[in-house]
This record gives sequence, structure tokens and C-alpha cells, in this order.
Amino acid sequence: MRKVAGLVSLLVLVAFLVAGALLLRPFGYPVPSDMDDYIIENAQEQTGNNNVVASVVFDYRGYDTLGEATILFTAVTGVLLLLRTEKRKEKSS
Amino acid sequence: MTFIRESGYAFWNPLIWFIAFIGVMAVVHFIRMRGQEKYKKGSAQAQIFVCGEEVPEPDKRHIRVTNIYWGFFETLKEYYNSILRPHTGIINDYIIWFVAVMALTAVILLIVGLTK
Amino acid sequence: MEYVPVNFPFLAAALLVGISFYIIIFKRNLIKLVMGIGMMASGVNLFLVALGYRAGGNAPIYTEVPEGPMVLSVPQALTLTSIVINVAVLALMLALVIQIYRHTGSLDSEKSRTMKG
Amino acid sequence: MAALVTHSPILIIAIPLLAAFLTPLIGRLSGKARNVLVLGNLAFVAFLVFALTRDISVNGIRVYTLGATSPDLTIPEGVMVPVRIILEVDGMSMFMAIIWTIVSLAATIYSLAHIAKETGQNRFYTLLLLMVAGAYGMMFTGDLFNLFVFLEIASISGAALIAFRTRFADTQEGGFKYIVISAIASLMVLFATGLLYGQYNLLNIAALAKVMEYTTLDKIALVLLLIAFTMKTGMIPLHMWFPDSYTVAPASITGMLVITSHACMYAAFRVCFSLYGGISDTYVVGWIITVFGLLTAFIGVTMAVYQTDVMRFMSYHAISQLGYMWMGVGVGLAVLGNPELLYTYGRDAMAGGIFHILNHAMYKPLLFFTGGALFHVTGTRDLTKMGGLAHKMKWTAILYIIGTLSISGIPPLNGFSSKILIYESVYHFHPILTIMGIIVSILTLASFIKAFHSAFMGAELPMYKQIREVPVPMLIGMGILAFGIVFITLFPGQVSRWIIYPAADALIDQLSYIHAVMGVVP
Amino acid sequence: MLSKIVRTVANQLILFVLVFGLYVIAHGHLTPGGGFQGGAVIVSGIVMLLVAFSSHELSKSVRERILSVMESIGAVIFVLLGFAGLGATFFYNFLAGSPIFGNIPPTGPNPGDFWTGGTIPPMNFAVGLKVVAGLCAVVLALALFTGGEEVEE
Repeated sequence: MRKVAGLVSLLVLVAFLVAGALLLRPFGYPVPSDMDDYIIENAQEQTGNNNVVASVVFDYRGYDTLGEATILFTAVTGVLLLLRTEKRKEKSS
Repeated sequence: MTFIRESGYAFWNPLIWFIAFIGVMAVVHFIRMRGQEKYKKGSAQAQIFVCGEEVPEPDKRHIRVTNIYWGFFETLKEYYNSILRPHTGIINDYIIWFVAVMALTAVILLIVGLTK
Repeated sequence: MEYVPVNFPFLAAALLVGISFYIIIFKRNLIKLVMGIGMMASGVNLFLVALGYRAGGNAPIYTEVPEGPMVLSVPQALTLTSIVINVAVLALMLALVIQIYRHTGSLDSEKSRTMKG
Repeated sequence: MAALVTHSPILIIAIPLLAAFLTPLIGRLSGKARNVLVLGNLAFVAFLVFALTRDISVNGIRVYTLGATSPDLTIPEGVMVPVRIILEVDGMSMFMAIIWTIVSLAATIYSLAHIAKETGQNRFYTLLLLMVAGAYGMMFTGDLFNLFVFLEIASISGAALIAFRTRFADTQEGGFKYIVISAIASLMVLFATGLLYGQYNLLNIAALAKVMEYTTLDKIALVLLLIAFTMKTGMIPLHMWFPDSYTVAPASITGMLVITSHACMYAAFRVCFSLYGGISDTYVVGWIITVFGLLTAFIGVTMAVYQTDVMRFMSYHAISQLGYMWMGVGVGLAVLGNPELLYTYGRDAMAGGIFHILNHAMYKPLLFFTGGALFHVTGTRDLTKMGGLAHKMKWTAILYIIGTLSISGIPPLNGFSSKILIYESVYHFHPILTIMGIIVSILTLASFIKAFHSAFMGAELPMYKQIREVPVPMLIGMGILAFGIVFITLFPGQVSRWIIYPAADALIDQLSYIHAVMGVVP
Repeated sequence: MLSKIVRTVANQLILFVLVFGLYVIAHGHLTPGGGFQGGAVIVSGIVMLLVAFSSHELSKSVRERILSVMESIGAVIFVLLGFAGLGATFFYNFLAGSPIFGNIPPTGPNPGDFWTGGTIPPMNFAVGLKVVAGLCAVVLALALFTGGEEVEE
């Protein structure tokens, strides 16, 4: 019962995802591409940087990169917090 | 400064409620004043009286949570059996529900899109 | 570069997400569950980076670049971000799995369950 | 001051981040300095939030373009679409931010005493600040991918905090369930973002809403976004992870997680109203949300009556209260395309749902804190082992009573003033909604009386002879929220006029949301 | 603790891995790469050491406290670079055109000049420091099943 329901709904969902993949614009021909064209043209004089991806990562979407670094920091803190060894005098915990 | 919150169909005013509350309190206090004054704390009047039996220990006479609303659950047993069955506590089943609801909503939206 | 009638990369990404959903639903082992989530992340990343491809384009880096169009740069940045995010998520998940195994001595999502209802 | 207000949308997010990065360094030196840093930081952020709220109530929506030469330069010349990440702060965002400010401050003060005996406090407060920043980022951002990033920040820190007490097995399980659910939901959000980006080559919500054509791909993206966020919110039947995770977390974190689930609900509203507000199917989506909300309210409360674990019982109540908000806002969404119905009752229904978010954010953390206080003194969450605690914990009992009366909508407390607004307006959409809402309210009162009797009433049990009232910081943390409840109780009209109706109008008015970013160009 | 051959080769190889990682971090604004990628390369070298020698050997030399302090410092530098742009807006590239890392390259394909990029090279370094420390801490913690000792306060 569980398996059947899960399989059926999974198939329906995958059908929708595949339909989405097929209905999307043809691969390799992005239209429109205003934002990326603007970035590729102006990245060099705006950020003084040859690597457009780096200028996107650290300048145009640098705020996302701050969040990304924060997530890494969060995960490291969380892992060290979870795997800590507690030196505690045995009290009624 | 008005206390009234208008919702278009009625109004709700805490101030009026408080006034009514105070009035009721006054009436209750008046009725209590008419009662006996012979009640004394600490005397035998304050003891628990269970038809002359000796009073059980506190943890014996405390009504536990499992005993409250027993009849409610007894009456709705079928409902609770059916509603507790999906709550398996297995993480995989949670994802099954997620996938199922996503598929259901997508189908509904698709059908609605086809009808118009 | 001729026109590709069926966009296979998008199809592959969608199927990868579907397969990982299958793993997450039907595999009771917690480590396999985590692997399924990693696979789903790979599928989504593949989808994102495939969105940025432009036929016959170069990498968007002007250092000694040959002439020609450049692929879109924003999807690559998004993919980089999401890869790091998924690394972080998987690390935390594995730490939690280690803890669960320490406490319950089992990796089965049904045997290691302490709460239900 | 003006510059402070100009930059406050980002400062509210970035200052907790900076403090979070500094916390491990300072915490190594002294624990007191760390606590002072955390509390002072949150207090300063609260000041910024209220300053920004006043500014927005006067000047309308405020946008902040990150990395541009000037904050309101949303669209650079030479292109018609926004290129950089844009924070967009309107009435709804500020409403959520006010809630989050109050609850995070109260929860932090509560934590000072609640986890005083635990190890790893530096990392605890680090993650707490990261969670604060993550939720603020979710509330303020106007960019889909940025929403995903901050959703992940809030989720990961939340999962690590749920599993904070590593010596119990169930905390680890709860954290694992939370992180798995969050990871899958966020990946679906990312997939939907990719679908929208592939079609329109845009990531900004307002810009996407302007060019939205509602193709089949947009439908799929809508489904992915909506269901992912509703699962993060805990809507039935996607709620089962919710009690498992919220039960085992430290009580202060549970109170904060309630508001992060409200932040996911805010993101769902943002998707339905601001991103997909112009589509033709708002009626269907609104009906779907309303029906799910009805199920959520009813099944949640019936499951709650059944529980015997105090925190689990309150978690199920949190689910059933979420149902009211879904009902109210769902009705508002269903009539969004019909202005006359919208201004007859739809707007009031949305205001009721949003007002209920505020009330729920006041009394549910308070109740979770009282549950945590019971756990603090008795060492167990099992109601069957409790009894007669009111003899020793008078203040906790009083605060619990306030929360109980408020959550079950007993006049004159604030729960009533939002519920009556929902009942009256939803009745005109479909009467069954109101009837079920009243039944749910009755069951809520019944179950809370049950829990109150079994925990507080009765004779003093011998095993609890030498317990004492909880420490003062925990009482202060609870007292802040109780004061909020009393304030909303006394001034419902003022509160709704100041923040509730502006928030509802901010959701309804999609055009001004778009124009704030795209300019008023045709 | 693997065989002597493996340990010797790892001892020799780690130097090259570190140098390559530093190169990827430093030239993130000219060639493919950057802070995250270079940090990942360096951490892969450390994982190689972890495989060659035992994790306890490594944990003697690499302390968890130092790693977390390094990570916090990297994160603080990164966010402060964002704050420094507050003259215009948060994350404004205030170093572009200034004496340090301020050169503007000619538009179009060019050989590349290290002294360009504004705030991007410093951010790369900060992120690199952060990623190296953080991933090292995670790898060690997952290998040793412990995240350092927390003494009760």
C-alpha cells in the first residue's frame, strides 16, 4: 500500500519534471539573456576583473556568497557542536 | 484612543468586556459575602472527606493525564486508529507524503488549466 | 553546432531528481538516504549549470580567451553556491547519522526511530 | 540617522552575522562578555527594526541594491532588468521582522538560564545568531536564489540547535528529520528557481512577476515552491516531522523555530501574492490552501488532544493554529481576482490570518517556554509523571494560564480578536470554515485544560517536594511575551491599524511591489 | 597508518598540493578557481595525509581550537570587506580603481594582470582561509568522531 502510493505519486511527479525539462527552451540557446549579456559585457570595467564568474560570485551576487560562507560556517559549527565530547561532572541531567 | 476593533460585520471592544467582567465580579462578591463566616482554615473543615474512608496518598489521588477524556477517545476510537496509522515516525514516509501532495497539486492545476 | 531537438541535459537532471526521490522514499538505510539527497543536489546542480550553456561558447574568463560567444556566467555562480551549500548540508547530516548510530546502534530508519504518533 | 535608516535593511541582517562570527572568539575569553555581545546585538537590531518600521509606514516600500553605487539604483543603465541582488522591504516584511525581533530577544534571555548547565554554549549562541540572521534574510530579500540561501542558513542552524542536547537519542533523531526535510524542500525551491530562470533569465521576484506568463513551466514551479514552503511550515499532511523536531529541541529554540516556520509561511505568501499574484488561477490556489488549512486546523487539534508529552502536545497545537492562518489568507487569495469580494471580506480574512500570525507568535513561544520550564524543574516531558506543580511554580502557572486562554480564544485575550475576524470574514466565503474553526477552538481549550490539570493542579506530589521556581531570566523571557499578549489584548484596533492592515495591503498590492524595483515604466 | 611508501609519497606530495591550492586561491580573479575551489584543493591534500597517517597522528598536529579560530577570523574579514563598502552600499567594490588591486584591465581578451579585481582577491583569500579551516575541522571531526572537548563553564 505504502509502496504503491509512493510509486504512483513519484511517477506522476517525475512525469511533470520530465515535461518541464522537455518544454523548456532548447538546450544551448538561452533566450532571453539580457542579465547575463549585460554582466559579460560590463564585468571588466565595472569590477576590473577578467574572471566574469568571479565577479558574479563576489561582486554582482556577493551577498549570496556571504550567505554561502555563512552556511559553511554554520555547518562546521553544527558538526563540532554535535560531535563534542562532554566532560561533565555527573549530575542529574 | 479607541479600543474598538471594527471588522466590517461586528465590533470587538475589550473595554466593554472588562466593565462587564467587573460587574459580574461585584455580584459574585456580594453573594459570597452572604455566606457563612464560621469557616476556619486548618481546622477539620479544611480536611478532605471521602465518606469516612482514610484519604489516599497524593500521588494516588492525583488524576493522571491518561485518565482525562477517556470517554472521548473511547467514542472516537475508529477515527483515532485511522488518523494514527499514517504517523509512522519513519522519515521515508514523510517524503512520500511530500511527493504525493506535490503530484496532487500539480494534477489539480493541470486539470484546471485544461478546462479553461 | 547544430540545433539539439531534445534538450537531453535537462532531461538527465529531471531523471536524476526522480531517481534520488526513489532512493529517499524506498531505502531505509540512513546513509543511503543521505546519498539520495546528495544525488538530488547533483541533479539540481546539473540542471542549473545546463541552463547556462550557450552553443559553442567559451568559459566566461577574458584571460587569453579565444574569440566567440561566452556561456552565461550567473548559472555557474549559482551552481558554485549551491554545491558548497550541499556540502555543508551533507556534512551536518552525516554528523547526525553518526550520533543516531551511537545512541540507537542502528542505521535503519525504522529501527532507530524513537518517536512516533 | 538617515543613513542608518537607509542602510538598515542590510544592517539588520549583517550585524547579527558579524556578531555570530565574533561569538566564538569572544566566548573563548569569557562567557559573560559573550552574553553581553549577543544581547546587545539583538537589542541594537530591535532598535533598527523599529526605526525602519516607522520609515516604511511613512515612505512606503524601501529597496536596497547590494553592491550598486547607490541603494535605490535597482536597474543599471543599458539594461531593462535588475542585475544585482535587491532587498525589498514592505509592510509584510516589517510585520514579520517585528515578530522575530521580540521573540528572538525573549528566547535569548530565556536561554541564558535554560541552557546554563549545558556544554558548548559558545556554539549554541553562534548558531542562535545565525538563525536570527537567516530568518531576517528570508523576510527581507527580493531575490529567489537569495531566499533559498537564507532558507538554508535558517534550516541548518535550526537543525544543529534542535540536536543541541546530544546526550539524548531523540534530539539527534529530531535534528536529522528536520535537516532532511529542509534539504529536500530547499532543493525543490532551487529547482523551481532554475525553471523560472531558464524561461525568463531573471532571479528577482518583482521582475519575474512583471513578465510572468503562467505557462506550464510556471505551474510546475508554482507547485514546487508552494508545497516546499508549506512542508517547511508544517501543513497537514506534511506535518509529521514537525512534532518530532519541535518536541526535542531546547524550549527557547522551539519558540524560535515557530517563527522560522512563520517565515517559510511568509515566503509562501510572497510566492502566491507577489510572484504569482497576477495569474488566472489564484482562485484554485486559494481553494487548495484553504482546504489544506481546514484539514490542518482540525487534524492538528485532534492529534493534540491525544498527546501526553507536553512539548509534543504543544507542537500539534502549533500545527492546528497554523491552519487558521492558511484559512484566512487562503480565502483572501481565492478572491484576489475579484476586487469587490476582496474588499467586502477578502481583505479582512487576510488581515485576520496575519493578525493570527502575530498572536500565535506571542502565545505559542510563551507556552513552549512554560513547557521548557516544566522540563527544567522536573527533568521530564511526560505529563503522566507530573502533578501539583502549581504549589511551587506559581509564576509559571500564571503565565501558562495566560497562554492557554489566549490560544483558545477566550475573550478578551488577543487570540479572540484575531479569531473573530477570521470567523466573520471566512463565513461569507464558506460557512463550514467558520464552524470548523469554532470546533477547533473548543477542542484547543479542552486539551489545554487537560494538560493544565495534569501538570499543575492536584495535591503536591512527594517526588516534587524540593523543586523551586524557575530562574529569573526564564521568567523574564516568558514575561516579555506575556506583556505582548496583554498589549495586543488591550489595543487590538491600534495594532491592526499600525501593522496588520498595512501588511495585508502590501500582499494585495502587487503592482507597487513590482514598481518599487522595475520603476513605473510601462 | 598505511605503509612506509605511502607515507613518504604523501609527505612529498602535500607540498605540491598546498602550492597548487594557494595558486588557485590567489589567481581566482584571473583563471578558473577562487577561494572555495582552492580551499577544497588544500583540504583534499589534508585528507590525503589523513589517509596516509592515522587521524590521531594528524589531530596531534592540527588542533580543533586553532581551526575554529582561523575560520572565525576568515569569516570576519569577509564580512568586514562587505561592511567597508557601506560608503556606497553593502558589498560595493570600493577597491576597484584604488591603488591596491585597483588596475582596470583592457576590455576584451587580455593576458591578465594580477593587480586587478578590487575587493575580489582579498575576499578570495578570506574565503580560502575560512574554507580550509572549516573543512579541515569537519573532516577531522568526522574522522575522529569528536569535535574537540567542551569543558563545563
